Amino acid sequence: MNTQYGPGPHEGSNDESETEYVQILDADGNVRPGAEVPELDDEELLAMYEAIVLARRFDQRAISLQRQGRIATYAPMTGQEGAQVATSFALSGEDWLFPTYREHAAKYVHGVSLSSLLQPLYGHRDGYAIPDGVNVMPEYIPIATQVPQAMGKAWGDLLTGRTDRAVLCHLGDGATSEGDFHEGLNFAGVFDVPAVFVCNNNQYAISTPSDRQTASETIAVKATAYGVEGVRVDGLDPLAVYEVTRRALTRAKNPIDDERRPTLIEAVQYRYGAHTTSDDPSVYRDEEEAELWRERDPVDRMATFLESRGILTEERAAAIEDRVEAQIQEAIDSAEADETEPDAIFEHVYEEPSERLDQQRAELDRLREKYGDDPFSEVLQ
Amino acid sequence: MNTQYGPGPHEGSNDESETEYVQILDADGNVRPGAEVPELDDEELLAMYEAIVLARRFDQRAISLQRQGRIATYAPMTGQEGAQVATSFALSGEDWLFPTYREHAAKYVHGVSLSSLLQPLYGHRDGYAIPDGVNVMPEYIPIATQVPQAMGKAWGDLLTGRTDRAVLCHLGDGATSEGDFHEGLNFAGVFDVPAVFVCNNNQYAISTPSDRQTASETIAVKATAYGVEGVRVDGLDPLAVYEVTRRALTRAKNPIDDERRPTLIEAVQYRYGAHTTSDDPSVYRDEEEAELWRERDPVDRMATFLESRGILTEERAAAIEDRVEAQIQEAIDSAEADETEPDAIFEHVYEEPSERLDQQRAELDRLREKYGDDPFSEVLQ
Amino acid sequence: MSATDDGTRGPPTDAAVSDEAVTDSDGAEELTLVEAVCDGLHTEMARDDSVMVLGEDVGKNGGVFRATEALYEEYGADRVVDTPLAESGIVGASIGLSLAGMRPVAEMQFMGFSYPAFDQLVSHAARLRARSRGQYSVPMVVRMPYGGGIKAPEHHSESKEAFFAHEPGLKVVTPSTPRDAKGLIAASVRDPDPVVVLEPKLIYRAFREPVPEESYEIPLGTAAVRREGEDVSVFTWGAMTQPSLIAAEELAAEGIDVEVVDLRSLSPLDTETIADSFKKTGRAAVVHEAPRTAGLGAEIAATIQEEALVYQEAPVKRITGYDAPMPLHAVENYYLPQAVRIRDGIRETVEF
Amino acid sequence: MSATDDGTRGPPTDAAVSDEAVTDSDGAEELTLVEAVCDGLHTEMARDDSVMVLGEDVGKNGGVFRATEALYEEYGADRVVDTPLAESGIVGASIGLSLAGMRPVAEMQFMGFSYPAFDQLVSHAARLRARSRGQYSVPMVVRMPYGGGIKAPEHHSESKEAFFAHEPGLKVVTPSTPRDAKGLIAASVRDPDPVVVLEPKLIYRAFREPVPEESYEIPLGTAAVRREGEDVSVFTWGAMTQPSLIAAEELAAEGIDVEVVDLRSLSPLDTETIADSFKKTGRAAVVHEAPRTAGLGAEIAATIQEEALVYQEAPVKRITGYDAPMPLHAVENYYLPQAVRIRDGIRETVEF
Ligand SMILES: Cc1ncc(C[n+]2csc(CCOP(=O)(O)OP(=O)(O)O)c2C)c(N)n1
Ligand SMILES: Cc1ncc(C[n+]2csc(CCOP(=O)(O)OP(=O)(O)O)c2C)c(N)n1
Ligand SMILES: [Mg+2]
Ligand SMILES: [Mg+2]
Repeated sequence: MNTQYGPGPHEGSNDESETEYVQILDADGNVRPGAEVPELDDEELLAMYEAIVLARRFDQRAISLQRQGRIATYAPMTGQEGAQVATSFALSGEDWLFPTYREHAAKYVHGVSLSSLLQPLYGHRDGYAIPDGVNVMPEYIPIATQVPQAMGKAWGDLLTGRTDRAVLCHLGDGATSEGDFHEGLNFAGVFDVPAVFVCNNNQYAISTPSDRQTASETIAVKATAYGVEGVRVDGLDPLAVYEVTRRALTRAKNPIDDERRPTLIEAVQYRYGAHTTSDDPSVYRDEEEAELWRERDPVDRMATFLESRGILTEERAAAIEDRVEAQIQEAIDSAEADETEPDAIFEHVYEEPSERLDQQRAELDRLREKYGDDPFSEVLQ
Repeated sequence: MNTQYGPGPHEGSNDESETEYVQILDADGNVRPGAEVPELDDEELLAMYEAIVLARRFDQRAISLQRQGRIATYAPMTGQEGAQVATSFALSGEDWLFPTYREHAAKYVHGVSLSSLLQPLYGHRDGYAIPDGVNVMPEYIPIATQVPQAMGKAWGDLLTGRTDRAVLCHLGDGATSEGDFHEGLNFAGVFDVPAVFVCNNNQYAISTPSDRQTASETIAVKATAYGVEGVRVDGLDPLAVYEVTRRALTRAKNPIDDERRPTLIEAVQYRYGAHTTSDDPSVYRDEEEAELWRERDPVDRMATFLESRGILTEERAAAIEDRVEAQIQEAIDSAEADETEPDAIFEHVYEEPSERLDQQRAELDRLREKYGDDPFSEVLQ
Repeated sequence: MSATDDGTRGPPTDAAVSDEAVTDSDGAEELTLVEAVCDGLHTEMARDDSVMVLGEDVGKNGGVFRATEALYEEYGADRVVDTPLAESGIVGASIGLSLAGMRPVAEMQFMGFSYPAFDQLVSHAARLRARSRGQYSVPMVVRMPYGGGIKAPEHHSESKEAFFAHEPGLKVVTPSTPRDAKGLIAASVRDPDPVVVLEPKLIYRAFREPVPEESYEIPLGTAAVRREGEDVSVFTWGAMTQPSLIAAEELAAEGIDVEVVDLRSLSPLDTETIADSFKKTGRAAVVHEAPRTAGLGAEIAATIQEEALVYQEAPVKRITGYDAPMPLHAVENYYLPQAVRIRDGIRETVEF
Repeated sequence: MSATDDGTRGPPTDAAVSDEAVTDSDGAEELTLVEAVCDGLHTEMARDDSVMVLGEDVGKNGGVFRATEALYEEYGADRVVDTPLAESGIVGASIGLSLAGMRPVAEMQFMGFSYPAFDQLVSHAARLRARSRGQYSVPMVVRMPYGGGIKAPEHHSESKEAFFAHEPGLKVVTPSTPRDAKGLIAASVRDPDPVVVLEPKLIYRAFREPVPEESYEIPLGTAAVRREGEDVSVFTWGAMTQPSLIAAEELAAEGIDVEVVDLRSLSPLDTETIADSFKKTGRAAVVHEAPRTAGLGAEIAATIQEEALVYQEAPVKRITGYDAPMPLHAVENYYLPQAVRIRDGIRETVEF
């Protein structure tokens, strides 16, 4: 393990904990002295970069779709794409992903199509449908509820002997305050399950800064309370995040000796923009603070790193931009073409609908037949 | 602060944590080399001892009342009386106590009468009534729910400028797994409230041993996750428990410089007997294990300590036994003399009863008038 | 308890209103419902030092719906508190604050996020008075925006008022107008027992009405007759009041005279007003957003047949959300009772 | 769905039974209700490797009520698991286990301690199928002893079945006999959706009846007519079945012929059996332990008047717990519906 551990805290944060802090790229995208770059070939590094660029463009388009009133409230990820893409890059196809409402890029890299990402924003009933063979859960909106579930999924895989796989569970810094975070992590420690919990500490839970969220010195240190591994990583350094996640996944699947399987990763990062498109961050934080973080931007750092190695050329960069734009446009077109039948309301409540539900479905059918669909599109208010 | 910190782990436990472990008396009741005895005069020490003896006798009587079918299920405290009495001795009358179903002695020392302790066991409606001026909450049965409430009470006292007081909140080792423990402690750290949380780690949550409850090395170390003080103490050493609690309460009321107010105390102890009178511990644990702990008995250790100082004489010991027996008998007589009116069901649901509740009360009154009380005493089943 | 026809004829139908408060000739400001909630909190905090507000993002941010706007600036960080993200902690701490003599007003950001606090609410807030035989009480308020129609995923659109109404010791209210919002907030804050205030976020900004500047209470436990009628009674609350009134007007044209009763208080129910209205009309519908089965519509139907069976000429029609989770927003208007469904249901009742 | 009168005439009245199982001539063992629960778990675990049991003290200790006795010894620590003390963790983990292909049977030690898990149950277990459009499902069982009468403090005596029955996506069942207990456990374990099994602990050991050794299912959603009658229908479940049957026998002497329907399935309700019985009698009472307001009695009354108003000759009488927390045990028998109250209520219905 020759990866260089950052000698001290991230310049943008201010803690005094003893937890290790992992960085591979410096703020400008140069490999830190003594740090070892993960074993990824040029193709892979380029693919990671492309996904990060795609994530950023997707975010911009989604925000603008929302402003145009075409989609509902959207939770942006700009500033956090590096960590999202890198964590998913560390996964194998067999691994499972438990995302929140913000991990669009993490889902995409693990197999969810871009148009699928947009579906719920258009409100289509199939919005959360997950295709066969894609090991991703529908986004978790109630904060931290995914933590015990991810633990249970990992436990079940262990019990059924599927030792080739692990579960990766995302959560925010705010999520660490919920009881479910505690219960899930504690279960993970006790049952020693193959799960990796990635806390995307983007410094805020909506308007509440991390230091009002908890008095603990770091989030990673909370791992001690559960007897699991804790590690902090520069969340704007995709290579460091990749490496830390890869190691945690390896340990989850093949613990050495008395090592414990589960890990809590604190990926220190920043939400550049608003919590969601309904949020106005200027009410509760300074633009100057954001600027400090933007100087360590994951897109820029990866670009510098790849350029310095001759992997990213101007030509390739242009091709990436083109591909990405086309992909996003296609996804939007496809999502906008979708339609939802009101009948969908009654589907999949149970495997077999109850009699009552069938009656209710008939009730709605009768009303639509009698009055048509227009009266149902009246804006309620 | 010259109290001696135990050089290593409790002989009866086996952890390797770095948290301090406080002991003043050795297993035989002698003051440990270099340890300093708390500043309590002879009267106070004797009173503490008498309360511990009373607790043990009370426990024995309650268990036998239950066996005779005179009271309902009872949660014994033998082995834990030392910690209960010592923590309450450290309280001032203004301080508040949040007990569980097991802290009979802690409640008694803080002002709840013995007959009051028995009331709920006889099922009297007034069972949980707390007299004016006694700062004790009704026992908390849903595990860990008292933790955020105790935090809130301490917060409210701080907000209203009642800085002369602190809140002491008991909980079990099992309780540390609940979300409410986490949320309460985290709030306590963030709002820096004058609260002391005493985890009576009696090694079991019913049948589940502490090491299946959590993979963390100690319970005290969980304090780190909340940025509050954590300390471990020999819970069978009343002097050590007293001292640790006193210090925590002092810090809660008057933190020095940047010290934080809240403390999590892990009082390492053992439940000698059953979880409750419905429980049979032989199903899940070895008698031998219990024997190891009984060798460090708090009653014996206090007796030895007091005898060695000439504070406890044979005569005084006999007088204590007599007083204690008489007190307990009186409490039983008084609790058994109590009666409950069924009407009590409808009282205190709201400050003003709702109309519906009044109608329901009238409904029951009418039935009792019509049929008498006999048909209501039929055993349901 | 008896009905108060307070003259508020319910919300007008123009959906979009300006974001600026308007002061009318009498000095009463024209406020939206959410502004009136906020105004109610301001008034109560000014009146009583022990009133405090706590929750997620209620401080500097003024609440994700702006329901606590400017409270932080006015009353400071001690009385308007951003808490960690933990609902059980918020309600548990509020119980403790109550015990210390404070009057906490806790916000759950959405009803769908109140369930982690369910245990603290039903096992403790509701029962500490009874458990302690009146020694301790929990005069707290839990505010939560509820209901659908805002184009948000399922958890943001919950309407499970029945969960809270089934727990003895809790009170549950929901305003349908700005004026009621302020008055119910005031009454809830002053009430000696825990009150759950459900705020219909769909109509947070739907319309304005004059709201008195001074403080006043809408007594808990009282329904409001929003429209008098002779033929059939509609019992509803919150955001369903308006489509019910629209349906009533449309039916008036057909010669069906509908009485619309806005219950306002879901626990305790104003049984007297319900029974009186029903005895007059002999027919009724209940309109709510919640799933039908075991919703409050059942309680109202049961109450009616207990109190007034001999007057009953038709089954009490339940016009409600379906027994399914709230769908994604493309079809949520099919899930929620719309005027068209209400109209049809009422006609069915009348034609029975 | 239709009623199964399975010949079980409900519990005999002798309260105390020996603790030893008796094998009858047909090879069916005489079991108590809790033994039958345990037997059901044994049979299901033997049948299907993916069935596992988890909860507090369900392992070595065999459950605080012995409902999981000997499972640990038989199936080992991987399939019979003592968890940390955390209900939300237990239900959340069980959801995850389900996603991994297991069939977890989670125990909540008492219904009153299930509320910390309320969010996981209603927000996720109930809805993951719908949210994922059928891609994921949660075939788990949550067992919980419920109800009063055991001389334990309030939290141990909860009967809040309405909380669960109001959530679409959950099923809720409760047995009143040993035979049903085993059959409902089997059907619940095999069901593709989450089922809450409420076990009436008051009658855990109240009586024995022959329970077939082999495995069988009592289909979810079906009520059982425990006593046929012509004059009035009593709808009840769980531990209230027996006092209802006692009251029925007593009233028979007065010439009142009572039909007693044990609903068994509280969600979905067997509406057909309810309506059929009511159409025959025209009069009904609902007997439950839960507080009256917004209890399931309301749903049944509402359903009856929807389905059969023209047959209705008297209000549906709700004979229930009061709208107050369960009192301490000295007076709990005044809180719970006793035969005397049931008798009186039925008479009132008949005399209406
Ligand atoms: C249980 C619950 N409570 C409240 C909310 C409302 N809410 C949505 S996002 C959010 C902040 C989450 O912060 P964090 O965990 O840091 O994640 P981030 O949004 O920063 O990625 C809140 C309070 C929720 N979704 N669930
Ligand atoms: C929320 C909740 N879940 C389950 C129970 C049932 N129960 C009562 S005591 C107990 C064990 C508690 O263990 P611990 O916290 O160590 O305290 P101890 O009894 O050992 O003093 C359990 C599971 C409960 N009372 N509350
Ligand atoms: Mg965050
Ligand atoms: Mg314990």
